[in-house]
Parts: sequence; C-alpha cells; structure tokens
Amino acid sequence: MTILLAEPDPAFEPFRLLDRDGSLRDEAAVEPDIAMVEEMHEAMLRARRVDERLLSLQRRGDLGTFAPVKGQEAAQIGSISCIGDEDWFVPSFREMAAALWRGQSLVDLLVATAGWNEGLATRQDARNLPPAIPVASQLPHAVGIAHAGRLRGEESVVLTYFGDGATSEGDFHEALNFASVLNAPVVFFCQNNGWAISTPRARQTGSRTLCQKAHAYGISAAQVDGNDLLAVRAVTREAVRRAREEGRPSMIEALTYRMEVHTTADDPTRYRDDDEVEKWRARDPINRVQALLKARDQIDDEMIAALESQIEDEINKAWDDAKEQIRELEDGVPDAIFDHVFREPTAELDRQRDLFAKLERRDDG
Amino acid sequence: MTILLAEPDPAFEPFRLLDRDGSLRDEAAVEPDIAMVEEMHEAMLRARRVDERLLSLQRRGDLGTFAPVKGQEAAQIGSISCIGDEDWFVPSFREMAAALWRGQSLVDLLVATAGWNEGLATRQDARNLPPAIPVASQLPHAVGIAHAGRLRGEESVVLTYFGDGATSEGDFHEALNFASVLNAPVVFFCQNNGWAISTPRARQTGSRTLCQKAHAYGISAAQVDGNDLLAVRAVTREAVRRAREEGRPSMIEALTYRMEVHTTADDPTRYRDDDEVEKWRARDPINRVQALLKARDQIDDEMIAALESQIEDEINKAWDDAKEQIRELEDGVPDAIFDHVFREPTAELDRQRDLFAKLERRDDG
Amino acid sequence: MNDAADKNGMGRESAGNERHGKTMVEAINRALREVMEEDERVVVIGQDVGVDGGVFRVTDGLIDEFGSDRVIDSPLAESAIAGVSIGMALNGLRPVAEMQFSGFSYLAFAQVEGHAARLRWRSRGGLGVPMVVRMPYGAGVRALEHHSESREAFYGHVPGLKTVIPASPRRAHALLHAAIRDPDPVIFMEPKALYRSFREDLPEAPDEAEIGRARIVQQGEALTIIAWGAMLRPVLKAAARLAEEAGEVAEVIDLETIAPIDAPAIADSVSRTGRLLIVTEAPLSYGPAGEVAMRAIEGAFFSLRAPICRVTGWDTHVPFFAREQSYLPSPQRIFDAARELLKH
Amino acid sequence: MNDAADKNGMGRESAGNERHGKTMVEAINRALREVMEEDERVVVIGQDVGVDGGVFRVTDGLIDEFGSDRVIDSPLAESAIAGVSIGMALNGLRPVAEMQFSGFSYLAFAQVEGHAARLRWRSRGGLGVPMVVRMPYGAGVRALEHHSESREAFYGHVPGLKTVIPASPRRAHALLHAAIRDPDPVIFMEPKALYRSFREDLPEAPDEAEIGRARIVQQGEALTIIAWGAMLRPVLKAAARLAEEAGEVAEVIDLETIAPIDAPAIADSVSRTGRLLIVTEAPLSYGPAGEVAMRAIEGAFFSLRAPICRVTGWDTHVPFFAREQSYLPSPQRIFDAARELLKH
Ligand SMILES: Cc1ncc(C[n+]2csc(CCOP(=O)(O)OP(=O)(O)O)c2C)c(N)n1
Ligand SMILES: Cc1ncc(C[n+]2csc(CCOP(=O)(O)OP(=O)(O)O)c2C)c(N)n1
Ligand SMILES: [Mg+2]
Ligand SMILES: [Mg+2]
Repeated sequence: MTILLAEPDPAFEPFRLLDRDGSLRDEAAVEPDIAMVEEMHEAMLRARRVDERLLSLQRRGDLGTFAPVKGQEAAQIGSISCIGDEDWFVPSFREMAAALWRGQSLVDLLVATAGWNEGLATRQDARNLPPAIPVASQLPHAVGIAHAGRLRGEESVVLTYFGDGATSEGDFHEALNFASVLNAPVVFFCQNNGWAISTPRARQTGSRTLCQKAHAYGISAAQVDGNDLLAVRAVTREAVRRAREEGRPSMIEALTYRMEVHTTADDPTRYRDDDEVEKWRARDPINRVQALLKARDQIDDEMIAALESQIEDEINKAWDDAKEQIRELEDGVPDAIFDHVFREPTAELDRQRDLFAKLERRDDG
Repeated sequence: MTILLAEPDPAFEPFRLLDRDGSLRDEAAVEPDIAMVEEMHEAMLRARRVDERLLSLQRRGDLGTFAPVKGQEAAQIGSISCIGDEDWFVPSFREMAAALWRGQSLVDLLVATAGWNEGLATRQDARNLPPAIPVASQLPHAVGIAHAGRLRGEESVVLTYFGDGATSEGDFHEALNFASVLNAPVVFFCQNNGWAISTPRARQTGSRTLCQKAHAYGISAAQVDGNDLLAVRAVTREAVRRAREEGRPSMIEALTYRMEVHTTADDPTRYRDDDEVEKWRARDPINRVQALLKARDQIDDEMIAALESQIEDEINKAWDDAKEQIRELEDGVPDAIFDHVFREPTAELDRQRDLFAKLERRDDG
Repeated sequence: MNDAADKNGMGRESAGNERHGKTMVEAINRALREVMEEDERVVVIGQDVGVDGGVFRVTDGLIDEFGSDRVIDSPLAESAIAGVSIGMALNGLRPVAEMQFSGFSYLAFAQVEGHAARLRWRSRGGLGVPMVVRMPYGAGVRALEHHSESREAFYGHVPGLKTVIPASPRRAHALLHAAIRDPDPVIFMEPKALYRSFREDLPEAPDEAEIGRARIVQQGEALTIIAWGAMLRPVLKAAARLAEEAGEVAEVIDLETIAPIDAPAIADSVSRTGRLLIVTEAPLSYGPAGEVAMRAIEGAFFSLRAPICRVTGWDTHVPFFAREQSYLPSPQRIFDAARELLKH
Repeated sequence: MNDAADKNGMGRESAGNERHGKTMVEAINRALREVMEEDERVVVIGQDVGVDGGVFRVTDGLIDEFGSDRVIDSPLAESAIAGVSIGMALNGLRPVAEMQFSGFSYLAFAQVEGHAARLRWRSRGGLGVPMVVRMPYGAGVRALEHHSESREAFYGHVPGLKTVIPASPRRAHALLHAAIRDPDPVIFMEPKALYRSFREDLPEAPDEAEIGRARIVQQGEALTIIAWGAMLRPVLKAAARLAEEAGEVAEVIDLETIAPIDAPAIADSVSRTGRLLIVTEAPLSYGPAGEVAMRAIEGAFFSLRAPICRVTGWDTHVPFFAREQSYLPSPQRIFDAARELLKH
C-alpha cells in the first residue's frame, strides 16, 4: 500500500524525429515544412561560420572573451524559430545563433565582443534581452516579463535559455516555482550540453534527467534530442502553444553538446576526452539537416558552397563595418562611460563626468 | 512511444500508522515500543505546555517574539527521537519541541526569548545548532556538517528541519542538490504545516507534494501523516538508517498544522478560517497518542494529571530560574555586546569596547 | 521634544488615544493606494503583501481594492521577487517589491546589483527598470535576529541604484510617490522604528520630493548634525538639550537620499558651521558616515574647525532586544559628541 | 618602476622568458598545498577547482595530490558553496571556498552575512566558523561584465568578518596561511590583475602576516598614499614620478587588511605627513576610502594640512574592456592628485 521512501522517477525518453543519416524516424508522421527547414539550415550554417570567425578574431587579439555556440545550432534555431516578434527572447550568454535569428546585428555583436558597450545597444521595442552573464539569473526575468504580458492582456510568450549547470542555481528553482504559481506563459529551454565548464552533467546533479526538475513545480516537461532540428522544433512549438493558449509554463531539456571551449579563456583538454568530442562530432546537427535536405533533393553541394560563400561575404562585410565603427568609437569621447547609468544623469554623476573630462584634458596636455 | 510534454507525477500516498482514535491501522504490522511511546508522549505534552506558557508570558510583556510549536509536536518528537547524541540536529526556528528533546535547557530558552543573547549559548560538543531565522538557510549547513562527518570517518547523521514555505527558497534546492551529488547523510525533514505566514501551501508552489521535489535531485522521499507519532517515527527511522548505512540523503514531508499564530507578531484571523483550525484540532497529535496509550492501558487520566502537574512545576521552576538569571544579566556589564564577535577580540573592537565603557560611565554620572 | 519635533516636520509623538494624522505605515499605504489608482502599471509584490496586508500592515487593504493581479502574494523567495519584478518592469509595469525585512534582502542582492542596477546601462538606454524595492530596516522594535540591521551603505555603493530613507510619515508619503515615478530602480528603506512611533498630517497632494536632495530640519550655526531615518529623533532630542543647556543651536540635516548623495548641501552647511557630526545606526566600519564625511572634506575642508565626528552602531551584530539600546546611538551619546565638538 | 617595485616588496615585472620567482597564482597555489599538507582539516571547494584546477589555475594539481574528498568540484551554486562550507567548518574542517568571481559572490552573501559572520556570536562562543572565502576581484584583465568589480566595502561593513587583500605573490602566500589559520571567517580577495603580472621569490616558510596590520611599502614624509591590491602598482609608479619630478617622497601604505582596519597605522602616518591620498578601484560613493579617511580624521585631524583626497573608480559600472582604463585610477590621475595635495 504505502511507499515508505519512494525512489526518484525513471528517466524520460528523449524525443527524436530525425535520424543521424538525415532520414525521418517515422516518415508518415510528420512531413516537415521544407521551406522552413531551409531557412533554419541557413541560420545554423551562418551561426557556425560566425562562431568560427569570432574564435579566430579572438585568437589573434581582436576580440575579447566569448562563449562559442558550435554544436548547439539545432537546439537554438529549432526552438527560437517557434516564437514571433510579439514574443520575448530571454537569453543566457551562449545564444548567438538564436540572437542572430531574432535580428541581432552581426556588426553590433562584433563591436560588443571587441569590448565596446555600444555593441549591446538594445532596441526598445525588440523584445530581445541582452545576454545575462550570471548563470540562471535571467530566468526570473522571463517569468516577470511573461506575467506582465498576461496582466497587460497580451498573448505573448517568453522563451528563455539556460544550460545544464544553471539548473543547480537557486534562481532556476525560484523562477520555475514562480512560473508555476503565477501560470506564467514561459518556455524554459535548457540546453544540456553535457558540461558546465569542467563539471560534467553527472556531477552537476543527482537527478536522472534535468527536465524532471520541472515536475517538482508542477510544470510539464520533455527531453528532446537537441541535435535534431525537427524534434526540437516540434517540442518547442507544443510548449509555445501551451504557453500561449493555456497560459502554462513548460520546460524542455535539449540533449546537445558544446563542441568548442567553454569560453575563449577555457582549455577543455584539462577535463574531457577527445573521444567524447569525436562521438558528438558524428552527431553534428548541421550535417543531419543537410542530409535531410539532400534526401529531399532540396540542396546539393553546389548550393551549399554558394551559401557558404554568401555567408563569408556577409561576415567580411560585418567585420569591416565593425572595425570602422570601432575606429569611430576610439576617436569619440571616452566619457561615454557615464552614459545610461540612469535615464537622467544625476548631479553627482555630472560632477564626476566633468572631473573626468578635466583629467582627460590634463592627460593629453 | 514518446511523451511530448510529460505531466508532473501523481501525488504520493501519505504514510499512516495511527488512526485518529488511537487505534493502529494495521495491528499486526508494527507493535510500538510502548516505553518509547510513553517517553515521546511526555515530551510532546511538555512542549505543548511550554509553548502555552511562552505565549502567555509573551502576551503580558515578559518575552519577545517567538514561533509557537502547537500542533506540530508529533512531527518533531517522532522524528527527533530517531537520532542519537552522535548525530546532529539542525533546526529552523520553530523546533522548540525537538530542541527540548535534544537537551535544550528550558531556562536558556526563556532567557533567550526574553531578549538576552546568553540564552543561546551553545555547548561546543552538543551537535545541536541554534535556530536559523532566515528561511531555508540552515539546509546547506546540514549538508556540510554531514559531508564533514563522513570525511572524518564518522557514522553520524544530520537531521534538519524546515517548513513548507522553505521549499520555495533557492537554498532549499541548492542544498538538496549538493546532498545528492555528495551523497551526504542528511535527513531533510519538512514540516508542511499548511501555511507560510499567510501563504497557503497551494499558493506556495505548484507541485502536488513537496516531497516530490526531492526527486528532482535523485533523492528518495516520503509523505507522512505528521500528526501520527508512530508513522513519523517509522519513516524517519528508515531515512536515518539509509543515511547512516548507505550514505544516502532522503526527504520527508510531514503533513501537519500550525494551530497557533505564525509568531506572536501575527494575526492569523486575517488569512485563515476557524473551520480549518477546528478541523485540525480534531487531529490533535497528543490526543491521538493518549488514546493509544489508554487503549494499551498504559496511562489513565490520573497519570496524565500527575504528569501535567509535574510539567507545570518544571516550567514554574525554570521561569523562576530564568528571572533570576535575567536579574543578574541586568546587573552585569552591558559591554557583553562586544563578546564573541571573533574568537580573539580585535584591537579595533577593544577600542570600541573601551569607548563604550567610557560612554556608559558618563551616562551614569 | 514634541514641540521641537513638530516644528521640524517630525510630527508629534503618538500618545494615548490621540488619532490626529497618520503613522508612517498609513502614509506609505496611502501613497501606494494613490499611485495604484492613478497608474495602472503599478503592481505590488512580496511575501504576505496581499491577504495579510503585509506583516507590518503597510499594504493593508490593497488587494481588496486592486485585486490579486496587481497585489501579488508571492512564494517565499527573495531573489525571485526581485528578479520577477525586474522582468515586469522590463515589460511595461512599475513593480513595487517588498522585502519582508532588509536583513533578508541580501538574497535578492545579486538580482538588484546584477540586473536592476545595470540593465539600462547594459542596453545603452534601450531598456529600463522602473521598480521600487521597499524594505523595513533598522533596530529599536525588539525584533528577532536579522530583523534590526541598517545596511544602506550596501545599496549606496551600487552604481545605478538610488537609495532613499524617509524620516517621517509625510516624507515617506512624498518620497514613495517620487520613487515610484522614477524611471530607475529605487531602494526604499523604511525605518521600522518609526512605523508607528508618531503621526503627521498628510497633505491632499503629496509634497514635492526630489530624490537626491537633503533636507534641513533645523537651522543652526554651532555645528552640523547629519542623520536620517530613525536616528533623526535622538538627534533632535540631543539638539534640543544642546540649545537648552549650552545655548548652542545645531543645524540638523536629514540626508534622506542616501544615493546619489547631496554633496552640495553637506558642504554648504559645514562651511557655515565648521563642525560636523554624523549619526547612523549602521556599524561603524565602512558605514555610510564615511561618505558623508568625505563630502564635507571635499567641499568644506578649510572651514572645518574640529575633527568630523561620527556616532554609530558598533562593529557587532545588533544584540537581542534586552541590550538593543546599548547598540544604538542614544540622545546622550549624540549630545556628548556634540559637546566635545564644540570644545574646539 | 621595476626597481622601485622590487625594493618595496612588489616584485619585478614578468617579462619575456624570465622565470624567477612565482606569480600570485602560483603563490596562492603553494600556500594551499602547504596548509593542506600540514593540516588535514583543510578542504578546498568551489566550481571547477578540482579537475580543471580553477579557471585561473589557482588550485591546479591539488586534486591529484589530495583527492576529490578534499578538493571538491561543486555544483554551480554559490549560496550552497558558502553554506556547505559553513557546515563543514562547524563540524571540524577548515574549508577554503572559492567564488569563481567576486561579482557572483553576492549569491552567497546571505550565507556569509547571516551565518558565517554570526555563528560564533549567536552561540556565545560555543561554535565557530573557521573558513576562508577566496575570490578574484577587480578590473584590468579585459573580462566580461560582472567580472571586474571591486566591492571590498561590502565585506568590510559586516561585523564578524575579516577581509584581506594581498598585493603581491609573497604577501598572498603569507596572508593565505594566516587566513586559513584564523579561527574566524576570512574573506580573501585576490586582485586578479596581479595574478600573473609579476613574480616574486617566496621564502621557504611563509612570512609572518598578521591580519589587521597595514604595511608601509615605502617610507616618506611628503604625503601618505594608502592603497591595496592592484592599485598599489599605479600608486608606486606615481610616487616614483613624484620623487623624480618634484623631489617629494610619498609614504605608501598597503592597507592589506580591509577589516578590521589598522587605524593606528593610518593615524600615525598621516600625523607625520599631514596629507592623505587614498586610491581604490571601487566606485566612489560609499566606497572604502571613506573609512580610511575617517580613521585619519579621528586619529590625526589636527595634523592635516590639506583636504584628504581620494582617487577611485567612478559611480558607473565597470565598462567593457575597451574603456576599462578610463574607469580605473591611472598613475597620471594619482600623480595629479598628489601634486594637488602638495600645493597646500
Ligand atoms: C552565478 C554564476 N556563477 C559562475 C559563473 C561562471 N560561469 C560562467 S558559465 C559557467 C558554466 C555554465 O554552465 P551551463 O549552465 O551548463 O551553461 P553552458 O556554459 O554549458 O552553456 C560558469 C560556472 C557565472 N557566470 N555565474
Ligand atoms: C529568507 C527569509 N525570508 C522571510 C522571512 C520571514 N519569515 C519568517 S517565517 C516565514 C514563513 C516560513 O514558512 P514555513 O517555511 O512554512 O515555516 P513555518 O513558519 O510554517 O514553520 C517567513 C516568510 C525569513 N525569516 N527568512
Ligand atoms: Mg552546459
Ligand atoms: Mg509552514
């Protein structure tokens, strides 16, 4: 009759649609919207190339620290493609692919990564937040945004991103609990990429799955193959629908892998084996979509090459523009550090700004 | 095949042994250790009377704010009786019944509640922590104590208490996750008394049961009738055994009820109905044990009356002693506020103490 | 003291059945009610702020008037209360979040420091976080551990935050209006020792209150005494005695806005009086007095005739209530310090 | 500067292939290794401190030597890292917890303020929390947002905590030994700009270091300059230029212990020099300079010949790295301020 001390639940079964060779697992079930898949494929490829460029620019000293996205393109594009302009994108710090999809300018990204605050200038109406560096700290914001939208009579949904490591932080839990109690229309999208810097998923938490944690708050959840673009999109669409139509939060755990360094300050050879990386290389999310599109005769190698070179041009152009903008910033007034601390500068800040200007003049003279 | 968005788990079945009329639910299964039940009954009764006295002393201005225990005696005594001197008691702020069981002096309790820090003087070797006021903040300590004990080769177990409201705090989650990852021998004992000040359990969190939250960390858990002394003890013993022998944490959710004000600063008529209180009065944990003992011919009304008067004497004596001690403290040096900030007073604190003494002398003169 | 206090906008002691005017609790409640009536973007969120009306009754009745959508009884989680409020502010609302006691606000500090104070700056002005975080603070009400701290310096030291402390019902009313109107995050610390200790009549429309301005409570020439919150009352007592016993009239300034600090007001007064005494109930070391002193030094050093003096709490925790008064600056300590200063 | 720095125990710049001496990272690593060898109660806990050796390599190799029981790779949860460490300290261990960056330490602040700093006091001496919380802090390494703050004043303002900042490899080595030996909680803030910027030879046995004592780095008569952590190097640069260009020799003091502050050392120096300049990279308002200034005023007011001056960060967030140097006090700003002081 009674369970004395009930054991934790069994594992979830991760949801999959696309096999590694690009064939659909259940051909009959879901015929994908091929135009959409093409668009997503392009976005994934662009993100991959931008990532590589950022890395090489960083390595030669032109850019500062950043967190590469390589390997997680399907998780990000498959999910972000499910929300619209009226919805909100609340990222963590590794969501470059999703941010580009949402219209983030590549030039701004480069300017920010080169160490200029101006690169994060945010359009007031864009419904995209800038990156949140403190792990899990953005999750309560997502709940508040969603709740405010609901109170103001909107149908908008909030899609927020975080990693496996983030699920250990108090803010993750407090946010999920609030979302459940408030019925906030939030989709909590976890990119479980296996590692939080050097901490493997298995040492991060004792639970069998991360999405199981949602159940602790009465939130429904799914585990999904995060390198399977179609599966990610299918699950996210359902979660977005529930949020929009039923006002219910959900959590999705996308099983994926960080192929690169944690950030450019990291050396992953200290904590993980090449074998593991190689195993995941075989599950590359871009290859899988390309295989599908090829199987459907939607692309061939020539078209891919053309796309690649178009992306390269875009990136070259963006970097040229960014360098131009950086030169202008370098020639500009350094007292921009006093801007935007408050909407209206306070008398005290103006005093400090004046003092700063006086000192700068002295430095020059 | 695949669950797209899995719904949260069903509720647990709370564990019960003792029916409301004092009869055992399954006579054959567990014949209680009657001597132990008598001891626990006495402790519950003592806690109840101490609680009442504290309240009346507070109401007439002799004591400060405190959090009454009334209604939760079985939850506390049934659990605390499962650990020994080598184990640790890590309370929250409402564990007066458990603290008395662990040897807390009634005089000290009165002195502390009268506003004197001296009442919390802790014996270095007692393995009982003083109350932790910030909700859930004691839970990580429990994990650290347990882990240290394990590292030092001890077999000791840590039993820590918290409320339903505490399960919303980040510290609760971080502590459970750590306990799971470290395999710390901790029993997390939740007294779900239905309310966190004015917040009912249902608005505190969306999960069906609180102990379900433990599963999110791979921790086994049980819900138990918290007003059923025998059931609480049975479940806690099993959890303590697992912690000690298998080095595994568990969580217990005891369903109980706070019969009194949240603290003496609270007015529960603002947020809850008398009906609810009356419903729970019928489930009084002390009545239930007394019914059992009477059914077993272990006590009668006369013996109860004798016990009551013995307890009253104890309390009277303790209050007399406390008043005596308070008079001494009042006559003592007020610079005790500088004691114990550090083990060795710093030069700076000594300077401040001297200044204080000088000012005091001036005040007198 | 009653008369002096009255003259100086410090209201009168509430005594017996006297029911003139409003307590600070009532004044804050009224300000909340007024802004919620006039601006439907304003929402209140916190533990027990709804049905219970707040553990100090500051939000009493709001849920009946404005409903549970706008008066949100939250789960027990300070970080999320702040973080969810930040989200609501980003999406068009004007949350007024309550920390039940300032001693628990540290749980929300990472959200406040890391996001509320930074989002406008991070987004180069694109986003803003118009929110108020209310919190009762300070000693003197016989409370439990963690319920009596005074740590305005923590908030004052965070760029991007404004921190305000009212010292009377009328100022609380005016300042809370200003705080909620402010487009940026404001930490609104309420000296709980003053919640019900005296009453003041409130004007129909709230007084104008400018965040960032100190307030001269009593003009004088002998020395400048700067305080805020609950410390203003022992300061006025000491000042009254000083006038009576020594014929010396102190200038008493209510700093009111902790940050951004009103440096000109400090310098101006000290350059007239030549002496400065700062009174706070925070612990001594790295407390707020140091900043006030530096502003006097930077703006009026050559007028100083005596060492700047501070009367503060000690570098100890606030003792349990039996010894609370030994921790707190008393009128006597303030009086003595002023006398000492006047010897120079 | 190299020579001056060398003479003053500030080591020499690490340049090219030169491999004499140890960096601060190596010095801290060595101190940890030594105490762990000598005292098996010492355990290290934090994110990535084990297999990875810490994101700055401060704990490099410790897990190989002492095993994963004593070098604990923790989940990503600052509050629990502090709280679990408190528990371990209560049960006989001596944890050295790492916050990966001081900017994330606010998540643990409630545990540190509410328990680490209070348990001895709360239990009237029955319990104690001998733990060290290490955290890299400060700007100057081209890091991301939240990775460059300097908020020692927060910790300095908490009774029951000691807060220490080493300014060189050798001092780091000595002070970490002292911090771990201390029976009470010590916040050990590591200026990450100095982690690898210069090297110093370490003695066989660690130098004696007394927590609570400031250190005269350079004796002088013209003025007193007080700084700590990474600011000591621009201060020494400015002082060298001052000597060269103006023939004025500054007394340079490394405060080293933020709390409890060494008031006598401050008063003593200022009473000899009559002038005080304080340099910190924290934001101006309510920053640590105010406390240093008050100690000079309380102990040496009548020796002061010029207003106490502070050169600090601004009341802004630390800008992204392209403008980081505009935020930080530079040798030029320090030099100018000193010249200004010397005009009086
Ligand atoms: C509160 C906080 N603590 C520590 C860090 C340092 N840090 C940055 S990313 C990271 C690991 C995050 O892991 P995960 O959540 O899995 O995201 P991933 O990096 O894998 O995308 C850590 C520890 C931080 N940014 N914020
Ligand atoms: C961190 C923190 N926030 C708020 C409070 C104020 N407070 C004291 S008890 C309490 C409710 C606790 O509810 P629960 O955990 O269910 O325990 P119970 O009081 O029912 O025993 C609150 C909000 C506190 N002590 N600590
Ligand atoms: Mg990860
Ligand atoms: Mg409760």
